[in-house]
Amino acid sequence: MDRTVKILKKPITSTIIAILCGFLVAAIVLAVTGYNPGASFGALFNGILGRPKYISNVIIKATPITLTALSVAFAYKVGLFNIGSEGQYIVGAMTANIVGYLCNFPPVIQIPLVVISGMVAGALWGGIVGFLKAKFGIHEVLTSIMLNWIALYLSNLAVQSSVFHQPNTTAAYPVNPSSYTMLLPNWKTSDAGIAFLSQHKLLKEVLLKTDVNFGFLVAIAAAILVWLLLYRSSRGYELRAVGLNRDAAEFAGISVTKNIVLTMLIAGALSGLAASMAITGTNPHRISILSAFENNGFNGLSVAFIAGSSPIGCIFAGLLFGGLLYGGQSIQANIGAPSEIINIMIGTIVFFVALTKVVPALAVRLEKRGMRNAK
Amino acid sequence: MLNNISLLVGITLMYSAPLIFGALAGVISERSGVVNLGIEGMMTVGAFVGAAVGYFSGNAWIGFLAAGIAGAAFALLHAIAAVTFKADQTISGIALNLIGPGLALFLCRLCFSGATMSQPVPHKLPKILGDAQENTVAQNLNLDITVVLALATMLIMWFVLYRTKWGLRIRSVGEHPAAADTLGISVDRTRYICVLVSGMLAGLGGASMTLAVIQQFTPTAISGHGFIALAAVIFGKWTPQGAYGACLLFGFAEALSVFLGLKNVPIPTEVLAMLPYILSIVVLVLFVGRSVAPKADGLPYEKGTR
Amino acid sequence: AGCGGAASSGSSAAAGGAASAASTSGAAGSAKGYKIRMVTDTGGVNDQSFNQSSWEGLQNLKKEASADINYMESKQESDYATNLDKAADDDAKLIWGIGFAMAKAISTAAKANPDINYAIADNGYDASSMPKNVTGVMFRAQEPSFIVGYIAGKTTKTGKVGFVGGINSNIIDQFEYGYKAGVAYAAKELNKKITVNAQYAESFSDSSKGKAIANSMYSSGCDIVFHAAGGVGVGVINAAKDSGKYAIGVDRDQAYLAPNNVLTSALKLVHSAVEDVSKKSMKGEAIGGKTYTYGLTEDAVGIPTEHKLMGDATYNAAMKVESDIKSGKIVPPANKAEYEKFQKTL
Amino acid sequence: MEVSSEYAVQMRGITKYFGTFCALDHVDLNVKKGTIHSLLGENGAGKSTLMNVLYGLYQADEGEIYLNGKKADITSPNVAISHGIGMVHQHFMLVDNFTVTQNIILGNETTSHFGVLNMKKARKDVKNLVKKYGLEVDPDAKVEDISVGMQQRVEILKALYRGADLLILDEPTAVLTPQEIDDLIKILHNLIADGKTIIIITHKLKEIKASSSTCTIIRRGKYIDTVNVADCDEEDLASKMVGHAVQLVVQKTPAKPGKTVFEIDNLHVKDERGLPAVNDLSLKVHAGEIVGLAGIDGNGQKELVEAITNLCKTESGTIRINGTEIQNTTPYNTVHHKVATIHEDRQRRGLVMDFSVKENMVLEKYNQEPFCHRGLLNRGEIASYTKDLIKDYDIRPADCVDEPARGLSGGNQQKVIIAREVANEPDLLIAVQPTRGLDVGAIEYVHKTLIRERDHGCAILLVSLELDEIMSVSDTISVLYKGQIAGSFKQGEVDEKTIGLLMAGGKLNG
Ligand SMILES: Nc1ncnc2c1ncn2[C@@H]1O[C@H](COP(=O)(O)OP(=O)(O)OP(=O)(O)O)[C@@H](O)[C@H]1O
Ligand SMILES: Nc1ncnc2c1ncn2[C@@H]1O[C@H](COP(=O)(O)OP(=O)(O)OP(=O)(O)O)[C@@H](O)[C@H]1O
Ligand SMILES: [Mg+2]
Ligand SMILES: [Mg+2]
Repeated sequence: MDRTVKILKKPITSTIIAILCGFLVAAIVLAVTGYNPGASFGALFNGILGRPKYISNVIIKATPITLTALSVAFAYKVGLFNIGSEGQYIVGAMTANIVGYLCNFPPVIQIPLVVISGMVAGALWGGIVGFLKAKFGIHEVLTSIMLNWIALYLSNLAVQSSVFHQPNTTAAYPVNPSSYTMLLPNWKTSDAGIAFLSQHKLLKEVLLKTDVNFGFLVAIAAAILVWLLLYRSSRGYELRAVGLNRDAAEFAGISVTKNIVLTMLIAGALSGLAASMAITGTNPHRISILSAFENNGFNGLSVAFIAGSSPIGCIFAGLLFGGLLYGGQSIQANIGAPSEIINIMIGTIVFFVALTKVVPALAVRLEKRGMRNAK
Repeated sequence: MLNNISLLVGITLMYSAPLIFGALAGVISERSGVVNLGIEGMMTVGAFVGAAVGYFSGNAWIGFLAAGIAGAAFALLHAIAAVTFKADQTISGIALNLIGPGLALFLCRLCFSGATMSQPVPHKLPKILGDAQENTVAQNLNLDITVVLALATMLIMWFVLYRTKWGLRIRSVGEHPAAADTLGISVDRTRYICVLVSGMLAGLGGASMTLAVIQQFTPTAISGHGFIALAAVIFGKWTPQGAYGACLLFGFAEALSVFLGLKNVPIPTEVLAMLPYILSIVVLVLFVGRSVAPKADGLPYEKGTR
Repeated sequence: AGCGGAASSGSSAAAGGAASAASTSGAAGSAKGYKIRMVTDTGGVNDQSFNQSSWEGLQNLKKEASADINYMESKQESDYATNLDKAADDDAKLIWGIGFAMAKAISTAAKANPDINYAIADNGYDASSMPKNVTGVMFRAQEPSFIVGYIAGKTTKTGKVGFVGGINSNIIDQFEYGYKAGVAYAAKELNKKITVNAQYAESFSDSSKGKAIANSMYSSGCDIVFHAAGGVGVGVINAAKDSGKYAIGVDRDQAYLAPNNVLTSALKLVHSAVEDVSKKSMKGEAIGGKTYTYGLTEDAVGIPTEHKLMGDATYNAAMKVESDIKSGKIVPPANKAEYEKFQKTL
Repeated sequence: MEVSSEYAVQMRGITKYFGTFCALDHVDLNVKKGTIHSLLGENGAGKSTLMNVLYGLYQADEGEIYLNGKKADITSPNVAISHGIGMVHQHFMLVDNFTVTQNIILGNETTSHFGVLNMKKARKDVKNLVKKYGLEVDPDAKVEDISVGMQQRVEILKALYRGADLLILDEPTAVLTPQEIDDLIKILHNLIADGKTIIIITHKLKEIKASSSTCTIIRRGKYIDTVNVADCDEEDLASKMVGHAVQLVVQKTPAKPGKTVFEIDNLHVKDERGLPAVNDLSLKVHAGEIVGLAGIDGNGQKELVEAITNLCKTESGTIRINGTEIQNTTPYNTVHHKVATIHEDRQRRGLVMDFSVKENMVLEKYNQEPFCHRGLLNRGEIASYTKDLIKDYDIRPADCVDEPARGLSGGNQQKVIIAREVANEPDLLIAVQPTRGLDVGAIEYVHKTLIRERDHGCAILLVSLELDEIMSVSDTISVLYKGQIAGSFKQGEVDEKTIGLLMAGGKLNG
């Protein structure tokens, strides 16, 4: 009994239970709409885990949303709701693309340059939100929503500009190959590489068929850094103090305005990093005209909340979400269930995550009953 | 001149009507202390149901009504999560935004033999001056009835919130639920009702898109309106009249950008498209400033915690 | 009679079933279950535009030739490569990529899978860079646009017509400049001045904006507005309906949206081209390394025959223009440069 | 005891769990009709919980309630209200941005028709009530704009408006000035005369003596005793409550003032509305001295403290710490000139409620060695530092190092703040209302700590609305009136009456 209670009280337990409930309800939805849930989930898991390259693709898919989720989670822990991650991602991608196209240094310089430029752009975009909040008290959600759209049009403006527009496409020129952050980007397509790889099937599949890149490692590193920053550093202490009780923090001599701006700068930089890693790490290494949001930031929002805004949790939630997005297409391909069903399924899972608080409450009730029986 | 002014007014009102319903949906929910991030999803459901029922019944009014009911029914999910289960309202709203459009498209396929776009309704909601007008100014001002309904809804909501006992109770629940609770006001019931009304209004907003602005449901009929509505709620400081004004401002900025586009001003269209969003921020910084949410907004109410 | 009808339709279904069963062992056996996969661009399969139309083409193919079809939706550009790869894993014989945004991804995939045929809608490649197993499918959308432009020019009473674009691109250019040229051609013929007001919505989805732009055009004296703007166009047509003016539809016959206001439509029948190319592939024709261009002569673009709003005279004149295009007497421009050249020839 | 209609309330064997914690363990309470009955107990003893059960906010896990001799099943505040029970909660239950009238009528509104509010009638009703019970308030003022004393009246009016016969007051005097307390007690006697019954919770033994006829004492969730107040003195009550003898008189040696640490000259500060709040104020605090600032709430205390802590700007004048001017800089500057402040609003300014006790303990030195090394927190160091302070200051529960501050009782939260501020080894310690809401045991502890720090050479500025506290703890007593020092005295040179006179704006003769 005690053990059950203890396990139930852990946040991870409730998240897992929520996800299972999400799947259960999704199964019902599938069944009601005439699709075999077993086969659907089979297709889903096969689409995620069926082949090494699928796993690789899931990880690649998870990379940007893990990073944007970190951005959202970080801001949330500091008391800000970063719904502007989408826009920060867009300007980050735009800037990384432009810098990666205009500059062409050796990779040791080029890669950091491109990645950092994306981060700086994202940071600036987030910083505007932070500044307006700190200086004028303007709600971050409002400015973020506006800035998302401004970012979208700004990015389109850049793509359409005569300097960056690649003729006969809807895209900008891609970044120079020296910016690539894939694993062995040149070698794997060289003759020697292909010759070597053809003898190693697994390696070949993963390396050649997918854009295996360093992005996810960067995401993991970022998650650890964010965790360290938040919970182990004095700066993070300050940030959290401001987030949790602005008045007390101010009274204790901590600058509120500075920390709000800083929070949004960091959050923006994380979203920008997500974009940089996508631009440098995956095809087509460029931005193109956006006719709608690509949801890199909005998905990050879902991921962050599935993770309960825990930085380390974002890694796993990112993988889960990436898996659902990528593997979900297999449900459509194999079972024929339209993509709407998959969106409903993902939405259902997220919805149940919202209900996670019920589990520890249940645990307390169990505990109470146990205690009174013992008495 | 008169032509231009009437054009700007007409476009402003046309553009803002669905947003106003969405924003009022946000106001009523958040005033009772439930953050509603799911307006977008609720609007999409309303947009579909409005168009579908309008098509099958042949009567746009029935469709409009049905959209309100459907929006409320969908909002019930949010209410259950936010009120009964004390869930994180933000995630619950996000979930609705994922489920809503999925559900609408899926139902659309079921009702319209696999298409994700409904058939056009035979008759749209009426216009205030009836059929097309010869006179350009009159035509520009021949507004959708939804424009009038949006105004009326705002006025009614204002009246209810500030002049009736229910309004007093709703506001108290959003500001200090424990206080309301000690006075025998059921926090949960109040919030349930407000969230359902919120869903209903969002549904009507969606339907005013698909039954007045256009005449059918399309997968992109609602694309971002819910979020702009959310911004308008904050912009308008959580008051019906403020949110209404914010939507008008936004609609006006859109009208202005269209107008400038028509006059061939030498500004890239991308920049013109940004105009409404930039203008909103500028107006906010210059004239509106700090807005403070209802104190208990977003906080689940649990008896005995403080 | 009712009973008989039901019975006969029942028996015809049975017959159909028998026919298809028989064909399994026959020559058409290679066609039955011929695997075709389609990868959409980021618009998704419900884009009310070429993705949707292409998918309809494949669905026809399934009905007519029992092809094994399926689609994969791309949500972002980075999905193209992985979706194409999944399609290849599915042992598809023919893989469609829809939209010229996918050009690069298709050619990369084609190089990696030389045994699979690829086809791309709305894109052709330079002969030099064209992989052997890729087929390009292009449309001369400027041709129907020219015709509808001509019709607009002939029909306008105010001497002012409008064009609403979604987001600027080469494909939308075909519509815009084809249309403008058509208007200019009509103006020349009528010997009057007709201005074209063109505006872009910077969106393919914001119907309100489409309506707002169209309203402003009507209010400024335009009486006909042509759109090439997806969901934005729905707003354009509604503006026409509300103000009793004319709109011109695009891609498919959009008259059903507003029978009294949609003057005509510039058809771009992506589905028929997709069906056509797929059929060729099923039959085993060597389609690789070629670019098929679909225009009036291939019956893949055009205007609907219904013409009650413009009257016979205009329609017949338009048909004359159509045959002039077919015969090469008129070459509608597909972009700004060609349009400027075209103007000089008038 | 028999169930009898002689009693307005009889609660029997009330047991209440919070989670697994037993807050009330078979507690009895019998309140005679037409009397004032007080409830006494340490912080966290369960007084509020018991009353919340009576008011229907909590459901007891065991036990019964009888009202006027009849069993009552109080499942919600609505039921309680219908039984004529009214409650004034410890933490005010007022909607800040509503007017007084709106707060009073909420839930029981006067409407004309169709639910439309009839504010005219409501206002009249409220005015009548105000007149009847002498509870002077402005019906149209917004609650956030009126003093806590006024808010207290609004709370009582709320209960009376609903026709309460039994009035529960949970620590009504914690935030009141002495004058307001006197007024309140008068009002309570008026109410009794009007046939009402009152249960009052207070930590101030003097008030119990002044108001109540009987007193029930509970300790750690258990019923201890019910006594006749007339038969007990304050010491008896205190020792019953704590379980051992308590020192009620502050013991201290005369001060040995050193150099001037803190000096204010001709300070002018405006309040939020731009009206002068601190008016040409000058003040000195020496090392090793406690200066008590007496005054009625609203005479510039808030603005003075905000100016010193740099939360607001001054108009003119100087504030010097050890000779350095600090006015119009940043809060950081104040803190780092070795000024420690115990703020009156502990939950808003004093603590980050969702931080653990440990994290709260280093709120001002998280970035100093040894708690922080190269930008990283040294958590072990912080934890052991906190554990020491928890032990030194007897913060309960003793294992709360990693618990969020929110989970502590108000008294223990206050101890955390005091421990932190004192441990900063300040040159100047500003203590604003440091014992508000604390029980006698805790108050004794706070006072001892202040005196100990004084003896260590700290300069202390004590700002309090409690004249008793000022009189017994301070070495120098200054009276604040309308933003000015109306008079300064050494301890023992002046009596309570004189101070009271100055506080009320009176002038000394000669
Ligand atoms: N909502 C709650 N959740 C958990 N525990 C609670 C809650 N409210 C009270 N308690 C517990 O019940 C005990 C009694 O609390 P209560 O508020 O009744 O004390 P009190 O006697 O009113 O103290 P004080 O004098 O500080 O007001 C506390 O020590 C606390 O541990
Ligand atoms: N959210 C909570 N979770 C657990 N316990 C709580 C919670 N809120 C309050 N408590 C408990 O309630 C008890 C009483 O808290 P309360 O705030 O009433 O203290 P207090 O001394 O009365 O404060 P004050 O007198 O300053 O108002 C505390 O002991 C605390 O343990
Ligand atoms: Mg209490
Ligand atoms: Mg207390």
